[in-house]
Amino acid sequence: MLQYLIKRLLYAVPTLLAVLTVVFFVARVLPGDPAQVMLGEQAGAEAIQALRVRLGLDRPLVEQYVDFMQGALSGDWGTSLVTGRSVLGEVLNVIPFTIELTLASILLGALIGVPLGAWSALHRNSLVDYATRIGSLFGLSFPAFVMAIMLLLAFAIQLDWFPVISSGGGGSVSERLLHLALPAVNLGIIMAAYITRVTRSSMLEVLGEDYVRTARAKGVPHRAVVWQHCLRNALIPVVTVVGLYLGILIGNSVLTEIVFNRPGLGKLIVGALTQRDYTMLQGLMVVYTFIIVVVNLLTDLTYGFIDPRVKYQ
Amino acid sequence: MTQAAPLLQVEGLRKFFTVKRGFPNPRTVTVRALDGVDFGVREGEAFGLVGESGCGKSTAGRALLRLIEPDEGRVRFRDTDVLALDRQALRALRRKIQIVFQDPYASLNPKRLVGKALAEPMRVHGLAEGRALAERVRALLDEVGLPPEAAERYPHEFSGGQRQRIGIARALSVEPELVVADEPVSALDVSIQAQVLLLLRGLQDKRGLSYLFVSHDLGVVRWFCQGVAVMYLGRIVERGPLPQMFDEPLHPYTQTLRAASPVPDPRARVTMVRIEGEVPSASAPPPGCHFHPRCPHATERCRVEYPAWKEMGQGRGVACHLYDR
Amino acid sequence: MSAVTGDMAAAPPRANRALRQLLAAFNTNKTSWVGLATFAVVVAIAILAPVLATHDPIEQNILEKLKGPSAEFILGTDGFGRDIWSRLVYGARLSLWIGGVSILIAMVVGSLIGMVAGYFGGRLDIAIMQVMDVLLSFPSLILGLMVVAMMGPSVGNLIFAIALTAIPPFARIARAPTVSVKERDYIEACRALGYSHPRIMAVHILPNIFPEILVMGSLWLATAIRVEASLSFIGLGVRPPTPTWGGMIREGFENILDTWWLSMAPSVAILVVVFALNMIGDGLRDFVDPKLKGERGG
Amino acid sequence: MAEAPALSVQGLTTEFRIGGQWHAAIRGIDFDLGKNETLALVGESGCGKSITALSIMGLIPKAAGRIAAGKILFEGQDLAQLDEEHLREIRGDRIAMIFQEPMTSLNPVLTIGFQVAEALRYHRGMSQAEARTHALELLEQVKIPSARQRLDDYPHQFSGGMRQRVMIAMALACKPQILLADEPTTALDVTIQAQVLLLLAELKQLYGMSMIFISHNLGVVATIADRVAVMYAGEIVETAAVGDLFDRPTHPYTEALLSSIPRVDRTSDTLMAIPGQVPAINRMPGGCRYAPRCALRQPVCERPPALAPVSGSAPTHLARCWVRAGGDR
Repeated sequence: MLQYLIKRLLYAVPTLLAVLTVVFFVARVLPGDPAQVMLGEQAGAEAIQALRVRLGLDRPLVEQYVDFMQGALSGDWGTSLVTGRSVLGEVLNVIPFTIELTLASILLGALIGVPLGAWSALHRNSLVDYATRIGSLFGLSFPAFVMAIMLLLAFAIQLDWFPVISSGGGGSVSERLLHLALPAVNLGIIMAAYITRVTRSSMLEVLGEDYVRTARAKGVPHRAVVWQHCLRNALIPVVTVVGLYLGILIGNSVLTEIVFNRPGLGKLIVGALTQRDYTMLQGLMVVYTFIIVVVNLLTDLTYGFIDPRVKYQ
Repeated sequence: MTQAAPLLQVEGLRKFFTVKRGFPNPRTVTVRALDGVDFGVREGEAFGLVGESGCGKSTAGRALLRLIEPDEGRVRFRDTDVLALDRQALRALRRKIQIVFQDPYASLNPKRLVGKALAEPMRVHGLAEGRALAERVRALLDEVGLPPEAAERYPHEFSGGQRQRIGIARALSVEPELVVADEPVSALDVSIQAQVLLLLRGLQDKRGLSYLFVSHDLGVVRWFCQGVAVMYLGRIVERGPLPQMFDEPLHPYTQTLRAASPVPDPRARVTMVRIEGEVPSASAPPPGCHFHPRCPHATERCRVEYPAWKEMGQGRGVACHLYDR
Repeated sequence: MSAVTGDMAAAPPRANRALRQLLAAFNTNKTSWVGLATFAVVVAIAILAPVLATHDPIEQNILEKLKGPSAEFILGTDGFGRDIWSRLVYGARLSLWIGGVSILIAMVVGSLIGMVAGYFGGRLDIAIMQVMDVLLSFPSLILGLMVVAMMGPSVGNLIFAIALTAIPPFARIARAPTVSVKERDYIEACRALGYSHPRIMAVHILPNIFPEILVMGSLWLATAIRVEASLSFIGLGVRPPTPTWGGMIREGFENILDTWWLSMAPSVAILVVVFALNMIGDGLRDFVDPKLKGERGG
Repeated sequence: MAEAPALSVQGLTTEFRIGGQWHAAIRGIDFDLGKNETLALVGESGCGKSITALSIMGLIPKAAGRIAAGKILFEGQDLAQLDEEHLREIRGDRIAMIFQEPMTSLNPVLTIGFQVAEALRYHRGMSQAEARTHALELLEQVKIPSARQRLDDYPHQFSGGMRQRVMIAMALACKPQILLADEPTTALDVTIQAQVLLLLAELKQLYGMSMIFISHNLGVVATIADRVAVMYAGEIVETAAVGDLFDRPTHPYTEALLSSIPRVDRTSDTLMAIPGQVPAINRMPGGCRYAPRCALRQPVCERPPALAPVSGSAPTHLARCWVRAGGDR
């Protein structure tokens, strides 16, 4: 297991470099001039040129690339064009909120989705199965901000159970949880919808496998067949899907943070976009890159934990 | 021997597959699928290639068609050096050598009407057009024992045996001289297997076809083929005419295969033999003679030295130290 | 249970052509009919927007602002006195146009990339799929945000951004079956019969992987519409005053304590369209995915 | 038979639902399995041999299939009438089964040791440690090399032949009276097949089990069976002691089957093919099911024949044929 862990860690390095490279090139090679976009259409040529120099956009591409990679990897992401504060500092300020939100929603999604999906598969074609399938399909049809607005209207504004502006909460744990609740439920429901569907279909597939028949032929009780023989196998594709949907989750967390006015990377990025804070944007891209690499690493490690075949490849 | 020059002559055919495994320190694993294989198919002959899974017999069939590019060796088809052909010439050659596959469910495009699947090769090679083409499709179907309506149906509407007939018809559409038959009856039930074997035998007589017949079933090979080579871990260990080779096998591996092949006769069960070990991986064949760990006659020499090929007369040959003079 | 299917496989149905197969696909899952019907209505509304709209969707009329539903304003008016119903139907046009075009581009480009990578394999395959995986792991909304931020918000740029985020999944979905179809004997038979690579890909591989691509298309069209709405909601979509569903929701949300109901009509609209597309895709997927076949017997 | 049979199947009919209608996959299956006897069920794919075994085990998928008639008598109980809980207590304890595909029949995420020990824990109430010790003995008994080290390995680390040995160890864990072996060697190479057949024969002797051996391969059947039942289109068409059956195949199907096998031990120019194919489950002929493919077909074959004694052979030799065995009730 340790060897596998080290192997995966080493494997993450080239991935990180690759993603950073893609980020850089998407940012620089795309048609359109960031300086132009930042200053707006009426800006004069001199002003644009000045900004280009300030951002280093006038230098050769290779030089910019080397600079970008060095900065990205050393944590020197420059200072915000708007606030003048260090980008890294700003990021570190809000990142706990984003991590807290993401983890809470994955947890919620898994806690609802896995049992519901498995149960639905075991009672295939029953009324409940049908309801679960339609319900989960409906759940994942929600754009995150639409559901967020509805939750906000219902539970914060009408019923007044939760704060309308979830600043993230103060010191106490209960306060923090109160602020976390609605945003986490919002993302958790969507996550649960995805997980329910994958769990259901992979469970159905597993239930038809030869080894399940073997287990029954051995006289293993139904409950043990489901829990020991099926669920672990069924979770393998679930991990893949959770890994893939983390991308969607991260996107959705941006929308959620906006609607609930909650501090986090999403609010930071939208702020940077509206104020055209170029260095902040670039720093945030690097942050997202790191997050993605870490998430992929965690997904791989989870595989190693669930599926014995992975370690030996 | 003073018989006609072989239709197909294969010499020293070699194909190693390399696979890289492991991340920080990738190991290169070399699978020796074909490790210097020699055999020939005479005009009008059915030549068998037998062995257990992973012995390289299917790779051999594909390598001589260059569906898999071999690393080394020579393949002569009549006067053509197959491995030296350029793309264009290879396309022309593939009209002469065709292949029939094992799995009748995987060998036909599920989205293509049978008639279209049969017409396509003739159209691509410019053999027929329009009405003549339709007529030839009909004739092909008839030749393999299917009604003309079959052309208007999809593969999934046919049983395994019928699909195998369609696969044979497709191979015949370009009028080949040699057909590589890769386990053509292994996936079929016995009664259907006999139907297809009889069809292939009939085509051999009628069209003067030659076959390279790849199979794991010694009984089928004995019935269908006139000559056979036995493969073990990428090499031929024994070669000769049938039925002599199965009646008096020389190589201990051929003897083992022969003894392990079940015979539908309860009186034969006394020969239920004890066979040592499993087939080793082709990526790490044992040193010396590959068969020595399972061989009842293995000596010290077998453990270090791969036995040279020895001609034993009457067209037979074997690679085994037991027959050193 | 292989023994069972072996017994049943013996009954061959009569010949069925592509249309019949598609009908059969819809019939295996009744919800896909509901989805298809709903989506058709939305498309019709979008096409007929100039006829259905009762007012100019852009012209402001402060005197009539924030009116409730009435005979004149079916869904009421917004903060600038514009008719919500008219803005909604024109918004449908934009949503479907941006989503449809971008997914069409992604479908063609992505499938081509995936098919070529899968068919030829080797280093080319590894290189292409590495790039696709990197793009795929990047959150599509963030990627979209970034592209639009760099290039500026316009219909063309939005289409480009959304297509870019959708290419990797199509490449992936096209590659996987290509690789497995390629291994099948009939492709080897094609090579043995001397067919050219483009012919094999176009005639023998594409028809076999197309259903999966089509299913993916319907699901990703749903995603594209959602992403477009999200970008508009954030303020990076097509600039106001052009009506977009995301933008309309934003207008309601900005004054959520007073005019929250402005968000409702466009929210429901998005939900209906996305849900309908997901229903179509879901039903078709069950049909296409052979692993789940037979699941709905009787 | 003087001694009571280990298992008695009487009139077993199992149906499957196709397009909303129930069709019999096997119909009126009758046989007794003697103590220490190996009975081979042989036939081509779709003849119902596996369905018969799954019916005995109570493993017919409930959504699509059901036992419609007949009795499966075992130790004075009718297995066809037992509920799932009681069946479960018998399965893997007194009746065990091994399957065709060793590659897919073992759970990939559980260790070999766990899977072999499992039956012991549920049926014998052994602790983890006890069951593990027993599992080790079992693995040694099926001759898995260095079994102790391999106890914690996963199925993918074993070859096909070794996995089938593991399957056998699992099935034998509780010393069952009856072993159902469904094509246990079909997926294996011939040399490995010979090893597994030998192992099964030895273990059967050692444990004093009865065995139902399902195969399509008459060569394998000749090697291992004491008695043979030939199945065609869901029915037993001929049954006899192994010697009688191969000496004097009576049903035209058995006869044709035997002469359609190319033999490795002798040269014969004739190879007989059976024309046509097995009828689909929902299009069975009303009379003799083999009649449409049969060279000896007579008008009487329009009516269904019964299993009847073959004159001039042992009294246990029965065939379902109007022409060859009278076939009247």
